[in-house]
Amino acid sequence: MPEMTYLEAINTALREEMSRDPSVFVLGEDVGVFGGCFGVTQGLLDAFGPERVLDTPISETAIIGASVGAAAAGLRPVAEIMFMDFMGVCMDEIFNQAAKIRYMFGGKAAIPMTLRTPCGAGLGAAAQHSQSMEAWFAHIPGLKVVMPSTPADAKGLLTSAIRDDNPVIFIEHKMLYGVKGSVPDGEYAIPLGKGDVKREGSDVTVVATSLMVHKALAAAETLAEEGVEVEVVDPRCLVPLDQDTILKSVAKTGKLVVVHEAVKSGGIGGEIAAIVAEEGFDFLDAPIRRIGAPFAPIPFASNLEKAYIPSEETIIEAVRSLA
Amino acid sequence: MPEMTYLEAINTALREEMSRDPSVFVLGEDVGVFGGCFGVTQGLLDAFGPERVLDTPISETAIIGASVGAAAAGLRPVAEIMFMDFMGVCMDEIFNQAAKIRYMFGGKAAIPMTLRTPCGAGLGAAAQHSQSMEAWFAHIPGLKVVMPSTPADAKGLLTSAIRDDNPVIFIEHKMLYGVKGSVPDGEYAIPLGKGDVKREGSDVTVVATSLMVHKALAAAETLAEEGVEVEVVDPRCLVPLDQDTILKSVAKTGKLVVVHEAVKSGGIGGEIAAIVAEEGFDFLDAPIRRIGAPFAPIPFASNLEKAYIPSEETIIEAVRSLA
Amino acid sequence: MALSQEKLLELYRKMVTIRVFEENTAELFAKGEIPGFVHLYVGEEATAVGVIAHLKDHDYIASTHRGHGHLIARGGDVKQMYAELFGRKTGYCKGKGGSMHIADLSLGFLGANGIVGAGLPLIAGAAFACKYRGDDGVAVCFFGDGASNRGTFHEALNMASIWKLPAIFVCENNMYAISLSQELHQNIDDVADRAAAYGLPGISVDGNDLFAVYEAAEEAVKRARNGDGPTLIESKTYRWRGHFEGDPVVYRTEEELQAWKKKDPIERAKKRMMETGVLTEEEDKAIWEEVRSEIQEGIEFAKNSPLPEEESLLEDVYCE
Amino acid sequence: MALSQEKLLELYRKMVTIRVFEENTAELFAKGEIPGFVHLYVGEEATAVGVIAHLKDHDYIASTHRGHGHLIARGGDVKQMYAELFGRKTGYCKGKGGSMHIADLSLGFLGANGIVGAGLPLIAGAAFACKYRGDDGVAVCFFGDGASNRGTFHEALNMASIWKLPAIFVCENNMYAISLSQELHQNIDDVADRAAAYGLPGISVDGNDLFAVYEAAEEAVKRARNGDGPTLIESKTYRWRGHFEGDPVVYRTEEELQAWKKKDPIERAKKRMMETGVLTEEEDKAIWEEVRSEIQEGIEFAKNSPLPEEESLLEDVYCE
Ligand SMILES: Cc1ncc(C[n+]2csc(CCOP(=O)(O)OP(=O)(O)O)c2C)c(N)n1
Ligand SMILES: Cc1ncc(C[n+]2csc(CCOP(=O)(O)OP(=O)(O)O)c2C)c(N)n1
Ligand SMILES: [Mg+2]
Ligand SMILES: [Mg+2]
Repeated sequence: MPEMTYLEAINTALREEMSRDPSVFVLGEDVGVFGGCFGVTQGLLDAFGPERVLDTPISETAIIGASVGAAAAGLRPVAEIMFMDFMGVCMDEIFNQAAKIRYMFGGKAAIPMTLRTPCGAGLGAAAQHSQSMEAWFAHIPGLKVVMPSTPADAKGLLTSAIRDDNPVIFIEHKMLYGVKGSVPDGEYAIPLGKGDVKREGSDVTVVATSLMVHKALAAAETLAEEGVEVEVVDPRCLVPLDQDTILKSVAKTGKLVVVHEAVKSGGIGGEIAAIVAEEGFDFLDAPIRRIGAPFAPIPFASNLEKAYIPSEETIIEAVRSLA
Repeated sequence: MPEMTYLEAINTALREEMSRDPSVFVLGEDVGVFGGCFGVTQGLLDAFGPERVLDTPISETAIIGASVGAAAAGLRPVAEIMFMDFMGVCMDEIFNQAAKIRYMFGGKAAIPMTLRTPCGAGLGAAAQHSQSMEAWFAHIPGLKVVMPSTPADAKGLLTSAIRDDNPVIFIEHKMLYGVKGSVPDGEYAIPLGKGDVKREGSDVTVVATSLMVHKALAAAETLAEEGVEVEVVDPRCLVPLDQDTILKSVAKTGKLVVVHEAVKSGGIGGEIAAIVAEEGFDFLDAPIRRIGAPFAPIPFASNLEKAYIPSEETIIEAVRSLA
Repeated sequence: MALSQEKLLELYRKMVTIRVFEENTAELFAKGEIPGFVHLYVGEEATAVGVIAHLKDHDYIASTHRGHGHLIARGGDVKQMYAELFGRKTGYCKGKGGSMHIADLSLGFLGANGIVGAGLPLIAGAAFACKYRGDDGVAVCFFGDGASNRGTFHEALNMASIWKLPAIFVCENNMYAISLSQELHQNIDDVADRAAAYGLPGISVDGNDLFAVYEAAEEAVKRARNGDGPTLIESKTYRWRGHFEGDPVVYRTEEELQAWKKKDPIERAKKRMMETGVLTEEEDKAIWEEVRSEIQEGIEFAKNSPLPEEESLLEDVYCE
Repeated sequence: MALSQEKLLELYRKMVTIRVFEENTAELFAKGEIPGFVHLYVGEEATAVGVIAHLKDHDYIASTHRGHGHLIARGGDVKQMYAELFGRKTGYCKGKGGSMHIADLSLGFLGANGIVGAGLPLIAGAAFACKYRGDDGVAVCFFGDGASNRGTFHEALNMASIWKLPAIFVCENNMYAISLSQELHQNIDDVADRAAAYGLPGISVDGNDLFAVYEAAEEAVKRARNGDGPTLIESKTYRWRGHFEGDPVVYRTEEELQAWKKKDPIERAKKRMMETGVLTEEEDKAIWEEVRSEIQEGIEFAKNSPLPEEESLLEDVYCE
């Protein structure tokens, strides 16, 4: 299996799906000659031409609205929103159009579109270019929500997202773009809704998403030295959410820490914790611990930003408090 | 104390605050001669004139953006968004501008604006005119989020919202507009962030919001006949959330049911359940139960809509399963 | 324009069908038989019919909250329409959509829409699909004068223009956005003038004149099919009824309404057709009677249709 | 226009300050001393300075992601600006905002903004506040050619027009929205032509000519103060540097850049001022030197300033 970055893995999935299916096309701001703000669509314009790789005006509302219309009319748009933070601009198109058309029309339409967007802090990009709002989308019936943490997952899940007949919000993490990993060659599709145990362990379950999977794995290494074996569960998709994998892990460990980079309050961690408090209450030997960003916008100054983002140390402490 | 409807209570608070403070003004679609789609702003145009009661074009983005700008410039706008479902249109202005300006500017600005909007199903208005998305706003640091359930709370909380120097999302329920109750005359401000025990009970805590408070109270009556004493806690504000009142109640009853009309998955019930599973784990004698709408858009047909909205019976069953 | 007698009669009949459909809907709503919100198209019939007359099977339409007329003009089935208004299983959307969401993808009808102005970007996307596939398909968006103030209008027209999409944007300027008359919500007389902001042709027509609408749409559809890009058509018309059923209509005068009723698009079309010998009084009567009985059948069908099963609540959220 | 020598020199000095500030910022960024994204204003100085020259203390400004020039033109303090770019406690936003969010409410400066086009409705609101209070305040929004395709542009100009708000919308058309040249993102030559869609005056000026910008803004500000409503000004200019620092600039030619550099707004102003005897070579040299040392002081101040304390992370989220 070749080594490649998360960014290359996404680029590869885009290329492969565009080659496989002529109804797949890409649109977004500066996705053409510029190759996308982070370089994810690099080379697609040369490979597939301007008919299938469309630079758009700064019109997120129209980008997503047109994607919905094109999907309803039978194409498979893959739209890029340059930063997840801009999704407030096209929220109506996402939640009132893309997500609901099928249901409102009595099942007589499909919206097979993918919306790719990078989330996350770490670049000093401050309050309007660093957010993680996956919880909004997970609350909207009709959408699927995917958050890959590794290059292989990114390729396998994006492939499935593009092939899926539903609108899929595909959330990349900008601090993962440079992360390398082995990625299966050729056809590789991971079913949406299957979580992945990224590390087995018997003492404490840590459910982590996106970049936090890596911090949880690093924390697990440290904790292993202390004799605490952490199981790291990466749901990979928030909708559909693989509750079974989470509950099975908690049944084994009896202890749960949930970690995401998004603001803790109102985040998806609450949903996961609540599911366990409802469905897996009897497994629990201790209070659930949630880790997420504090209740503040994302600060600019490097030291504040660092303090803001949930850290390996915080995970270690939370696990220690339970173990 | 005079009896009045929830709608009249809101109208009264608007009148009183506009009379008290000349920097308060009202804007929104058809809030003038039409009196608002549900009649909430009826009579304000006559009382305060077109300079302070502004009919806007169908431009939610500009309505909220301009409210933010006017607030930054020292006024106290009270904007109406005709249906909560339209807030996707102005989401960027809410979460990237209103909520963050103070923080991004290092505390050197204030955005004293109120955004009023009706949520909720029950009118057969279908998927795009019946939603409850309070969870989105509760996830955004910088906003306050208020959901009154009674006429008195509506008046007291709207008064505080308008006087608050922060952006406040004030969520009315359209099926409550006609509900009557006694409302204190004159000056009446309920501090934002104080929950209210709407009924005392020793056996099970039901935390309910907005319209669901009434269903929880009705359920409590039925259950009382069975000898089960339900304590009904109405948080009234989601941000700031009165965790103490909730935890105190669970400490007493050992059992928690959370009810809201919004989609259960990803709803604010997850946050409340998670807080209790974190901070009040030792109080819990049984699994937490969450009640919310199923994972589907809101259907039109009356029988389906009725099946969709969480019911008194569902609350009764959930409590019975714990008691 | 080379409208055959047959085609003319077909268009006329469609206008009549819309009128009768809507008048019955008003009555049924008043009786409490239809839940939710309904927005009626009475008085605006010429716009839907005159534009949609030019569409082929593989073309697309995006409609509005005031969408019954568009679907009828497109050949929608009044049985399924009423069944949907009644919230029945046999409705266009199995009762899940209601008036504001009636759709028929088999007719390229991308739905009524509860969000004002939402159709504009959708139709840019559908027009893109036509162009992408390289067939000669076009996509038409109807929207109101009020909707022309939404950002979606701006973004969609700009996008359609730079990509030369085969789209036709039809503004139904009925002079009001709920209670706001046009001069209160925009500082221009003709919405068509906004076309210049996107380098597009814009044309303003008498929306109560079927023939004027027909001609403007013919030109626009031709441009679109020829690959010459989108057009903005403004059709000036008037809604006879309140914004929605139940609206006390406090914001306009009875005189204004009566003046517009004198410009009834159906009467005008009838007069012209009679002058040119296309229609006789008897034929006209027959049309109205046939339509009335068709509508009654539709209503009966709806009333006799079953409610959706409760299990269907969770169906149709996702494709498998 | 009655520009005194003193005022002229002040404006010129501001242009020079912007230039030197930005060139130093580029260098500091390249050295890794400034985190995040920075978008520089080099080449566009005449627009900010020519417009803001007309503003009074109680007027408002909304800026963009490319906002340093606007704040300097408004009299912003370069010390606090650099401190903010460095993320220091002494910065305009206590280090919490960075380049994209620098603000100074005491100057009526409602902030740079990370969301393209977000300033337009904000400034409609600020202009409304001016009108509401009945002082003669005006509100100015700067935005790019790319931003003119956002729905916010449409909604804000329409609202400002119907309410006759004292707003001035200044489009800095620097011919590119990141990698898209204007002809790729809109099908018109002059953004100013969009004003007609709102019943507003629109004017397009040579944005590299301080005097042309000054005159257009003078007229617009006068209209606004007189209660005659908003104006759209398009200032045609060019950014010399990449979209953001680090941009490899693959989307335009070196020749194009060189041609624009020949139209350097500072050089042009200098030439004209020298021709009219307002400025000598020596005076010019002195200005540049003074500015350079002011900028150096600013940088030193920033470098020597403390980081924000970690406790401040949770401060300033809410007003008490
Ligand atoms: C985004 C949004 N804002 C507001 C509304 C509420 N609303 C429904 S119809 C309407 C007026 C529409 O006016 P216009 O576009 O002129 O269409 P008309 O009703 O006159 O046919 C409004 C404000 C909505 N449905 N969607
Ligand atoms: C809503 C939104 N979409 C996209 C972006 C990303 N972005 C930042 S600057 C920019 C280009 C802006 O172009 P223009 O308005 O012409 O201003 P210029 O950079 O040329 O000064 C883009 C697309 C953004 N910040 N906000
Ligand atoms: Mg209208
Ligand atoms: Mg530009």
